[in-house]
Amino acid sequence: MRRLINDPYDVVEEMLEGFCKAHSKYVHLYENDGRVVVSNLAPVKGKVGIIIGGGSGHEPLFLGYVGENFADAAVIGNINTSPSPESCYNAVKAVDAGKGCLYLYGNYAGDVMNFDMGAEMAAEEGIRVETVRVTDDVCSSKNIEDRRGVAGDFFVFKVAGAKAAMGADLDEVKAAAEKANANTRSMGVALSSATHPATGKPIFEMEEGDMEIGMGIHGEPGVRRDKLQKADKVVEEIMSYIIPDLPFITGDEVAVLVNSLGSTPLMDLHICYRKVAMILEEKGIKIYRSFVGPYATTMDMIGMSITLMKLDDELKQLLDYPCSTPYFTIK
Amino acid sequence: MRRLINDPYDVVEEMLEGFCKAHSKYVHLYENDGRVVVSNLAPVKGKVGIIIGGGSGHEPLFLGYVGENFADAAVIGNINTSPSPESCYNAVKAVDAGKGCLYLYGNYAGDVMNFDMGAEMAAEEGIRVETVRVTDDVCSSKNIEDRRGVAGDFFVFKVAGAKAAMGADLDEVKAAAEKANANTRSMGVALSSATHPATGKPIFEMEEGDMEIGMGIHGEPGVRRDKLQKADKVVEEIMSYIIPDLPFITGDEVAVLVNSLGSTPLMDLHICYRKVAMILEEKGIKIYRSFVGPYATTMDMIGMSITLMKLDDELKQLLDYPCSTPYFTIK
Amino acid sequence: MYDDFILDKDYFIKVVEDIINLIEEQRDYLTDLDSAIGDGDHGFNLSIGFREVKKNLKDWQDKDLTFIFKKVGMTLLSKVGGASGPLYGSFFIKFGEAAQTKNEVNFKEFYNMFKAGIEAIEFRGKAKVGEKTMLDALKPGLDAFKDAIENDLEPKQAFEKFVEAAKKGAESTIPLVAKKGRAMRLGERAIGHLDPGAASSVMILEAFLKNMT
Amino acid sequence: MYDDFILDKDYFIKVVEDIINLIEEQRDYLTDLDSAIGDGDHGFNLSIGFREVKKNLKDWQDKDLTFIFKKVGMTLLSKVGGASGPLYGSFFIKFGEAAQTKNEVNFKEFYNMFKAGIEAIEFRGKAKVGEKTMLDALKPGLDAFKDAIENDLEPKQAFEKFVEAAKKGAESTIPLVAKKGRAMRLGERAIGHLDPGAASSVMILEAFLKNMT
Ligand SMILES: Nc1ncnc2c1ncn2[C@@H]1O[C@H](COP(=O)(O)OP(=O)(O)O)[C@@H](O)[C@H]1O
Ligand SMILES: Nc1ncnc2c1ncn2[C@@H]1O[C@H](COP(=O)(O)OP(=O)(O)O)[C@@H](O)[C@H]1O
Ligand SMILES: [Mg+2]
Ligand SMILES: [Mg+2]
Ligand SMILES: [Mg+2]
Ligand SMILES: [Mg+2]
Repeated sequence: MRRLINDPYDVVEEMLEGFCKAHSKYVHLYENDGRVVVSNLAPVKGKVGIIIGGGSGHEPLFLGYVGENFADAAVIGNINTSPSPESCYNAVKAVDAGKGCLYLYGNYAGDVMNFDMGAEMAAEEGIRVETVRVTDDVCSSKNIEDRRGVAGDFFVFKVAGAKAAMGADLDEVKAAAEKANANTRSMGVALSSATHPATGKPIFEMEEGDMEIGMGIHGEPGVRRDKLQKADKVVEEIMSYIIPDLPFITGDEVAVLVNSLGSTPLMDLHICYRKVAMILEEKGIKIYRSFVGPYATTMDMIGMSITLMKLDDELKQLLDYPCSTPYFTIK
Repeated sequence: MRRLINDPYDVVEEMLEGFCKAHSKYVHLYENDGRVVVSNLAPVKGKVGIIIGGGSGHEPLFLGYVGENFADAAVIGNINTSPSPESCYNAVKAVDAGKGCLYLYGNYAGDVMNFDMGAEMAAEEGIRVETVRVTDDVCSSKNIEDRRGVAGDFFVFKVAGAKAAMGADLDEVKAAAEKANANTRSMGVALSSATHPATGKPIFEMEEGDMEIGMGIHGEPGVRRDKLQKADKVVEEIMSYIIPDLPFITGDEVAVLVNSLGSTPLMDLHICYRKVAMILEEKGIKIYRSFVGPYATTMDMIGMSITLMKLDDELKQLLDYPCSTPYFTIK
Repeated sequence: MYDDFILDKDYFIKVVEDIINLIEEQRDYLTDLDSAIGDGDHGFNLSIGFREVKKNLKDWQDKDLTFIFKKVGMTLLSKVGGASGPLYGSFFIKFGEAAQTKNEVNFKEFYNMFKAGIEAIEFRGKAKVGEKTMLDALKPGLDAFKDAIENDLEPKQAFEKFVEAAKKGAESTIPLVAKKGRAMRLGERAIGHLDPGAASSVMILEAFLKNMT
Repeated sequence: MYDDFILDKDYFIKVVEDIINLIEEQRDYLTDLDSAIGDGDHGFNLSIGFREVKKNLKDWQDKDLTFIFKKVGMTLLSKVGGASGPLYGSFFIKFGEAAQTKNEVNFKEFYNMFKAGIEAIEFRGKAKVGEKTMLDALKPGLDAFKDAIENDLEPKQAFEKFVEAAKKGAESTIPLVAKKGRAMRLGERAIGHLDPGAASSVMILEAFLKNMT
């Protein structure tokens, strides 16, 4: 194993302790629940509470985006595993300012069950909690509502965070997040597995020199495995799934995210980005804003995903809206 | 090989093309030299030009820190290889606003030769260029002036960038950068090699399950190789070199950088950070501000480095000074 | 016959202890199963939960079965998370509720506990048999258990039928395409692999069987 | 004797072509040497530079030796970077300058070209013999070359002495602790490894020897 950890059963707690110390200007752990990372500004008067969350191992997702004008809290599960209903509920208690809260997370069976139970608990207390599940991974299902959420989480969360920061009510925030989700499509490629700290072993097997197109951010198998191709070829193939899916068409304006799954150098990401930009240019799709780096990872997995979000004026404004968190800041 | 590239001889050019497209709000390539990444704001009237640079493969160092109130230009070499004298000189041409320029880079034989030749060329044109070489790697030599620059680059560059942005003259900016360098100490550990894209092979051999304490950011061997230990042990050992070296003592205030060498998950970095904070607390050294993430990498190397900078009021102010670049922003 | 067959608290405590040990022993096996078709963590997830159960079991032992299994379930719910946390969590909570705060139950009540627990899994997960989940083991198992009781089999024999059918059900997941959980989107590629949740369900049932005299 | 031994432009062009090929062939070998004690790129660095030389050599061929080697040197300087770029770059620029814009040189002038080139490496790198760099090959080589000329050896024989001594010098780096370049901070651990720059220097000299008639 090539991981720097102590006892594998303590990784999440130790990470959270380190995180809240390192970024104490932004966040702290909720006093009643060590799995709820709360913004120092929350609850923000007059603002809908933005609660994101999911399994650990995708850092900086989710906890890295808690702060000013983005998420108010992140609920933290075990590795690759949804947080508990109790923690989802506690997050509501921690950030609700009387305007209700929005749960935002990737659409996985486990997360749905746990967050839904959390919402039920909140409802019993009379706090309104709505939910938007991110479903951006084009190759995870034919039915959009069955699709998983991957790096598109970042766009949907950013939009929701900005909308809430602008003072919108829960229905408006939810509508903006739903629009962002409806306009967002992603797909990835993995060149390696990730190391589960408990077993010290890869969470699935993958030969050096292979790649898997469509791999999920928990290592869920993709659409096909093959010998690794040149970056341009790989990008072409991924784009050939993403573009017709929405579809993105000539005249559209998009935000682009070329995301590292953990261990892909920025060098490689920018080589991939270059090809993404060339393809979009060819198709007459205009790039409004781009993000390149590790935004939603799978621990030490080598790989990359591409996300496009089709923009209108509202989404542009929300994407550009200033925010300040440990792992994402717009001035 | 597990890298997403095209022709290995094109990696740097393709990366730069992708980079300048993705971050076109901040930077562009200098018209006369495809290896000089220039801030869109440069030359900034009345400001000393801040020029950073070195080999490729350390991204986001160097080019990721070009932008507002940080570096005005980055000069880009081949992988692990200093840029050419011509490019160092061209960077001066691109950003000098009449107040002279400061070269800032890690202290490596190749960089020294090339930047010095660049400075000679600038001097012939009557442009004053001063140099500060970063020498933060405690285990790279007994003599401080022989030491290499590693992740401490980030602190020294940040301080110089802020000082210049505040309108200081070249001597003042140089003095601030020299103070930052004199106050900064780093040391790292590698758990793997990095993959050179040309050969497709690791730049040196390292068995899974081993670690090398003191490894340099180009894979230069460190002080000892051993079986991988628990994170807390590794951090303890590294801190035992760093702390007595300056020395950092009770009552000091420091900035902390726990840096990924490329492929270390944020989870592991924060587990390491937790122990760094515990050790500093024990010693009565106060943490003023912390940075955790990939700031200076070695492509896909797995490993981590710790950097401490001792602060005074001026360094605090300069560290906190707002800036905005593709890979580092303070609001 | 079934009214006289009493399962007391000692029995249930031993079963829980056995489950704790089994999950620890089989952690890597279950995780390997999940590697093939999921995200490679099922064994680790359960071990996080049951380690916590182990820590606290002593403190619960004096209370009734409903209390004990509520605690077991709540622990899984809060410490495991994921898909298996709420599913097994709900299972144990409802399993205990059906014991109606007693300290021992007869065999008919014992059946009702399983019925309630498995229905809770169905309710939470909304899965159906044939979708390659733990239900593929539990549902046919429960049906066989019911049949056996209706046919007046000896208690232990009846429970053997439960486990047998659950095992067969688990194996039936091997050729299936998954329709729920993470394996869902695998399509054809899930074929040929045993579902990890079905495998852990069988282990849990075996702990109940083993301690039956 | 030395005045009559003329080395013409064809000779130098062939040498450059041979160097280009040698560096390409030996790229991975040189890189491996650098992996052991440096940063694993020496061969790749030189190949980037000499590939660029190869691209442009045709355009320079009509010009004099000073021009040609200035271009070779400038190309290495601007395309290679690192330590070896400025060192070999300076070497070739000064090597050419010593040819005083001629199209051919006699053997004495040929010696002066190497002298000027190697001095440029010394000037740029500030290294001394025994510090485990390319100079450990070039300096003793040049000394032997000078001795051979002072002793009136046949031109080709004299150059053989150069190469021989350079080879021995390169090998002498194996047991050394490095005092310059990246290997410097290796301490004892550099011991046992041939210096990559010394190795590439010998290759370059061999190309000069091979084409001598
Ligand atoms: N909706 C569902 N209904 C019943 N069982 C399910 C459902 N979704 C998943 N499972 C079961 O959960 C198991 C996976 O559990 P686990 O790996 O612990 O959770 P996760 O999928 O969150 O990583 C699957 O093998 C399957 O048996
Ligand atoms: N100061 C110096 N003087 C002479 N030669 C040097 C000096 N520094 C380094 N070298 C030579 O350069 C070689 C390394 O070149 P290369 O790997 O291309 O550059 P880098 O060290 O920048 O990666 C060393 O093997 C050594 O022979
Ligand atoms: Mg999981
Ligand atoms: Mg190098
Ligand atoms: Mg799983
Ligand atoms: Mg080298």
